[in-house]
Amino acid sequence: MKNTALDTKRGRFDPGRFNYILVPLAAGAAALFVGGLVLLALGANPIEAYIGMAQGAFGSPNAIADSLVKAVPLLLVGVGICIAYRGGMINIGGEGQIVMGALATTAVVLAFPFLPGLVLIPLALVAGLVGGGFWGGIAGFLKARFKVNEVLSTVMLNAIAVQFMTFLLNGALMDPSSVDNTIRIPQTLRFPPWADLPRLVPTRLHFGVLLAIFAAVVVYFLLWRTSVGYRIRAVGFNMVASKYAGIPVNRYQILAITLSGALAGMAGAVEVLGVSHRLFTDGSATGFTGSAGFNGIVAALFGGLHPLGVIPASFLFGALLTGANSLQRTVQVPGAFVTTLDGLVVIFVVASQIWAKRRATQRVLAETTPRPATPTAVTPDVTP
Amino acid sequence: MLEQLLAPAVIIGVLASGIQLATPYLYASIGEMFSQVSGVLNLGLEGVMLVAAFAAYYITWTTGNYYYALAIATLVGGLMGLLTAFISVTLKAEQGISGIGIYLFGLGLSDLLFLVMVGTPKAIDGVPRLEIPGLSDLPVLGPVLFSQNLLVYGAFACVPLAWFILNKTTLGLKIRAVGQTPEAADSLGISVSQVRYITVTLAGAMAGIAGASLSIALLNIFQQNLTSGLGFIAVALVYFGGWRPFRIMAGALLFSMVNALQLWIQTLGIGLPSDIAGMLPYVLTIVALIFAARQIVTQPTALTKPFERGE
Amino acid sequence: APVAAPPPATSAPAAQPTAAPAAEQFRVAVVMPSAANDLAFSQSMVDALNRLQSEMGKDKFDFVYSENMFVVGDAAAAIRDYATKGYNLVIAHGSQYGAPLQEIAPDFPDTAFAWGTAVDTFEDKGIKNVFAYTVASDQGGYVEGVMAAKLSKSKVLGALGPIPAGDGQLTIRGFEAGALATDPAIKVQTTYTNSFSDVALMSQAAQTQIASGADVLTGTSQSVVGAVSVIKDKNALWFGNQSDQSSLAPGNVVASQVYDWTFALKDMMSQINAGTRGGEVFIMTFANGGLVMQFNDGYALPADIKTLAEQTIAGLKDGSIKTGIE
Amino acid sequence: MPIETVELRNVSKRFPGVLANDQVNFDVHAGEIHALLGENGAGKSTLMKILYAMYRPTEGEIFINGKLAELRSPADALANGIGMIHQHFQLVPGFTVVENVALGLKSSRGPLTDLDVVTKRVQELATQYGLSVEPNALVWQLAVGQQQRVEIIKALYRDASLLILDEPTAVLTPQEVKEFFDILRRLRDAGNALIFISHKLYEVMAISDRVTVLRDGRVVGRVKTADTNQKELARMMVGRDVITRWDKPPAQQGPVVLKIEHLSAANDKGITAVRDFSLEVRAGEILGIAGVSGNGQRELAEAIAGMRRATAGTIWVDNQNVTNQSPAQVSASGVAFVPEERMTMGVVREFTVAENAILETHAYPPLANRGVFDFGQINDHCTRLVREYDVKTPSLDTPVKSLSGGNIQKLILARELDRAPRLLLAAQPTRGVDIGATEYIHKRLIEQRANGTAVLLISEDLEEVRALSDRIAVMYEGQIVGIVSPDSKMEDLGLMMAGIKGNDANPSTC
Ligand SMILES: Nc1ncnc2c1ncn2[C@@H]1O[C@H](COP(=O)(O)OP(=O)(O)OP(=O)(O)O)[C@@H](O)[C@H]1O
Ligand SMILES: Nc1ncnc2c1ncn2[C@@H]1O[C@H](COP(=O)(O)OP(=O)(O)OP(=O)(O)O)[C@@H](O)[C@H]1O
Ligand SMILES: [Mg+2]
Ligand SMILES: [Mg+2]
Repeated sequence: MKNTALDTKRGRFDPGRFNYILVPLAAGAAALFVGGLVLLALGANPIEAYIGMAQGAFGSPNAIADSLVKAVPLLLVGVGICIAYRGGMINIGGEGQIVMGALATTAVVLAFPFLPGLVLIPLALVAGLVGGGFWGGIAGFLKARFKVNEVLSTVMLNAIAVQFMTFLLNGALMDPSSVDNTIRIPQTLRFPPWADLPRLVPTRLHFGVLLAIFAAVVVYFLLWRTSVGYRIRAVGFNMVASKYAGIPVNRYQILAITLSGALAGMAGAVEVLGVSHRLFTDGSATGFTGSAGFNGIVAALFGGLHPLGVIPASFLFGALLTGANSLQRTVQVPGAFVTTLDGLVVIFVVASQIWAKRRATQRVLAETTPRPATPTAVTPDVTP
Repeated sequence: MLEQLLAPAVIIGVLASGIQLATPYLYASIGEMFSQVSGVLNLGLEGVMLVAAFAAYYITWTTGNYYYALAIATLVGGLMGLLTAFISVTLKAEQGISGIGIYLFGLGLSDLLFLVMVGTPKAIDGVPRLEIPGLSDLPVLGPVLFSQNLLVYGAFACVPLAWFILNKTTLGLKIRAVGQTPEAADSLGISVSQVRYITVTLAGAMAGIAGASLSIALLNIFQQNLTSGLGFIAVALVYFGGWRPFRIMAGALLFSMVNALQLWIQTLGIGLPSDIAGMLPYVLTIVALIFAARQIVTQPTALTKPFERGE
Repeated sequence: APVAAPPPATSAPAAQPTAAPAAEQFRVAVVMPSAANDLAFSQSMVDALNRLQSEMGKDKFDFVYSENMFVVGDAAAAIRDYATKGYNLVIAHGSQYGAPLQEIAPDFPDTAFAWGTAVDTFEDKGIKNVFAYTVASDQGGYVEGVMAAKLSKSKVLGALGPIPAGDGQLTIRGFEAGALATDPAIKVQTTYTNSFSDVALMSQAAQTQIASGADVLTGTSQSVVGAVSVIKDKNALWFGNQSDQSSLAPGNVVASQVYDWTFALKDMMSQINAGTRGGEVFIMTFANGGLVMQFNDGYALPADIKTLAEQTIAGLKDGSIKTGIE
Repeated sequence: MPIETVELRNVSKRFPGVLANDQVNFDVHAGEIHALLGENGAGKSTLMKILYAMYRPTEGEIFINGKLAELRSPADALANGIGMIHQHFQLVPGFTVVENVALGLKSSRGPLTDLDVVTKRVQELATQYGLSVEPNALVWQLAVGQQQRVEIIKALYRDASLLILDEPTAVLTPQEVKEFFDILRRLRDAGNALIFISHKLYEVMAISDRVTVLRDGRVVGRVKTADTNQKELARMMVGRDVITRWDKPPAQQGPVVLKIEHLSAANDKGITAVRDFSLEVRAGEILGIAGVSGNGQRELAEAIAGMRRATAGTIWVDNQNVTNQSPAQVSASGVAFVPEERMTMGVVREFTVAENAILETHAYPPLANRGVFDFGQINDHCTRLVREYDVKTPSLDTPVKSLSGGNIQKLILARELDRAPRLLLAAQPTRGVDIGATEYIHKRLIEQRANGTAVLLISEDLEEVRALSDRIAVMYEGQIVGIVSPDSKMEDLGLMMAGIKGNDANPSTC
């Protein structure tokens, strides 16, 4: 019997597990191949198209910046999904939580525009966390108290959040100059420039990228190195045993989805402060969120539901989305192709997980359960 | 305000709209129910509905024959269901995510096909109304209940049929067993995959009909993202109904009628901001869930869990 | 925000490419929120560009577009990319694109940008290369309201929109004003579905309107295609907006208020060729030809009503009639 | 065609990293009960799952009535007359008995169910073999013993003439076991072949005709039951002598640690399961609670542990009122709990050995400082626990679900006892555990007693209760029928468990 040090299971993301990287890449390539056939049918040259796509994602500093900026909300939401998932909750409510986070941030910035940036930005980010966390917490509360399935309640809460945003942007929060003119654009004032997240390099790349990566590391630390994270995971795996062990199960379930919502809310905050500098609506959530609430789930899954795994996953996914959009410009294929391609990539990658997992479990089993020829620990003598 | 809403015209109007809006939900939700009861969450309904809605629209537009259109939509839906089954049952993929993939794929593909094959929205002549002799002449309720198109009747007919299949047939017994305790079913020689292939494909086919009911019976048009979230609500309704057909129907009707009611509130000029009125159906659904959730006794405990025989 | 300057009288002739003798191709890029074939807002821009292209020839005028850019972040990337690629004019065709445009435009001083529907060129922020364009859709709505009031037998009209904002809301307010000006006893019922895309809900909104007595309706956004089929089914009347919607229900669409952006586009082109890249707000009106009332030949509009409509248009043109919406 | 003989020849099964069966030969005939013995993880279930075609063997063949059989799935096995009753029942809890039986059968009405026909046949089988069960009851509402009957009926209904019974008695009470053995004998006498797996040697001695012993996946012995005894079987399994009888030093009784006064609690269905229950347990004694399952033992334990609301009454631990406190508070008062179902209540299966070892202590120094783990300390702590309690695990990072039941139980015991509790609640501590591990667990419980811990032992294994307890409280319908000495006669205890008052039965009370 060997009692190794407690080192391989602290949730460390093991990059040595090649399959978790190679298999999705191969699946992505297969999806692009099928997409290429569609391109051919549309009369476009797939090779040219994909070169354009790569350029759109990585071809210039701006392109790279766009890919990274696109990845930020995916990463934040995705990391939140990891927490919820580890706590046994499926959070479909990212869209609504992003919206509520952005609304809270917006409200703070508009209420205290006179504060200096160093105070205003942190305050606004915290507001985002609170807004999103509150919205996620509702689903948690409904589940803990009334056993309302969180998949269902979060779907409903998404719709409610969007209506609420539209309501505010058509009234209380609307840009005063827009209220006066006839066209009435449903958006707020542009925030004061000192509320903008600092730019990192002269591109759209903003400080939010660092925040998101930092959040991923913090969550990793939380989940695997603290007792709170341990409890969240225990509750997620086995509520009964957790309860026997004295863990207040309801509280940790609510906490898990609240934290998850808070991170989505932070994504909303980072989007308004770093990208749009104002809140606006087109009557749906997507116009503002870019479906990050859903795409973040996909990124989380590609990242193996591990906060550190979500970092590369969301950057790749962000690059894919950015590149696919530029595809429309380079070869003028209809915008619908982009959506189709996204769908294909998601399907192929998720369907390929079986191969990644299969190899990995075989390895883990082979490593950790060598059958002892004879039990080596001798039962001590017993005094009858 | 309340008197305004209690006027007979409003009540009948809400009922009529509710019945019509409920139609696509019913097809999609009942199909989804079979899938979920067997243990597979089929989140991609929306994408299936879109592709099938386009297929039905296109066939009707080119041939004018909506029986063909319906058959093709069912087929297209069934094929997409088969694909879903392959992904979630055979490849054991995470069901929520593959559902999102199917949705995006369907959303894009239907739009692409529409663009290439049709161009801009063009109205078509859809499935005509079918007056039920005698009943449709009833005062007040006649026009609401018995003067609808065939697909509306079909949707409501699905409900008792689904109940019957689930509760009175050997297939239904297998479906329920596979969703609750796949190991037990497996140990009795029932092929878990086979049953799940059947239900997931069925869910696809029904989503196909749901899509067709939109494009060739209710709206008689196709437009990018025609379903606009309807497929996701349909999935939610299955949970809402606690996997029981009649409760699902009640949920679909409730949701549709509250939606219709909020339109009436606005139309009548009752001073409720449209955005607030628009929240009503969702808020009400949550409230209803609070009460409904407590009563759920049998649920497919194996839902979203791919079956593996421990080997 | 600067109030829109009245559009200059310089119109069509000056925009001829003769102004740019180099015979270089003028290249336009458009970023728009919905599909190019939406029979509504986005399509109105694509139609205008197509018209320009067939007028001028592809060698003189070419355009590309990015559709479905409902995600503003994606739109921003597209705008920047087009600017980098040296298009003469980059159009941000959506009022939600203001914030990114304000950031991108200063980086590309040699590129002209246009933003609509909006009334802000950011000139007060020192940005010199952004045009803004908007549409006085209240005017079209007003004319439609006048006709609707005359055509309605029930004296109840219905107006449908996605959210109470933008040009849609303006149209509806104009519609109401026109109807009430024609017949003070008329009732206009308004419904917003809170979604640009929910066709099914829009169709139910139309049903509800008709069930509550409306017999003539209008509406905006791409989702109204759902309403029009209800109109056809119930044999009511419809006034289209943004694009010509006659094809949806040839027997029921009376007329459509069509946004014709060619006027603004031509003007922008000539200014760009002359070296000015922004600073002006264009408002499409009946007077400058940016708004056109497209009567549907398939619908037998009584001559007196058509005359009344034309008189109203003329009145709006010369300013003798005002919609009353400020 | 009924089964005459079934033979497994040179069957091996390799799992990743484990050779679970190694060239096993095994056979069974009509009219015999063949017992299969072995420690946890010896490969018994694997072998049987191969026979039932749930697993494909890595190598080897199966012969039925002398002919090579190609079994691809349980359906094939069933078609060949092989039925299997798993330790974890393969029943659909939300179905009625009849629905469970009808599942997967051809219906006489084609696509429609024919539950009435099935009901009739079920009743026939029930009378024929003495398997009384209510056909229309929902399975989750049935007691385990009844559920097991449903499993047997399922197999018989499908004309199984070879029945594989994998640890069928682990969850049964002595009374149920007795009835069950009657059923098995009837089945054997009717010409069926039976394979019986159990960790309890006296059961094997009582019911089987032949015994095969597996160790580390290999057959280490095969004997006629009549030619052997428990001691020999134990030695074959474990490779040494095993202690089943304990000579305890006399109890050094201390003050009252657990005091229960007029406690009442309801079960999951809302019916009162513990009623007006009073009991005292002193430091340094083991008080055993005996009783037929379903008489409120489970609810009693849960109420003490804070997992279930007490509807009336008071629970004192060390003169501290812990009634309706949270499990965490109860645990902080010095109560350790070894719950009845280790896999669902005792451990988080997916967690590692180390993570499970700190399930209760993880939040406190020295393991965590201000909520942040100190992995060095955790590692030392867990290493010590694993060593001290002889948990056989490849590493601390091994997921607990891949340990054997006995080792999981040792891990739980380690975790609970290491906190030096004042009161130890041990519910079914050796259920499904092999004799080696059972011996070890018993030793630890006695050690606790010597250390002055109050031990409340709840067990349906009367042998175990009698071997360990200083006093035995017999529980019936939520109340104590009587408290007797462990030397009381088996029959007397049995009567009391059936609700007949101690005085009437006249055992030696204490
Ligand atoms: N599905 C599986 N995958 C990998 N290893 C397995 C699997 N099933 C069993 N094993 C391993 O095979 C060996 C034999 O297990 P098996 O279940 O046959 O033991 P057993 O004799 O039935 O034990 P017990 O007395 O605990 O029931 C064990 O080491 C076990 O860990
Ligand atoms: N998938 C698996 N991977 C590794 N080990 C496994 C797996 N499944 C079961 N085992 C091991 O097999 C052994 C026996 O498992 P368990 O006690 O749950 O069932 P059993 O009693 O053998 O089977 P049955 O339910 O048929 O009686 C244990 O050691 C368990 O850890
Ligand atoms: Mg076993
Ligand atoms: Mg076992």
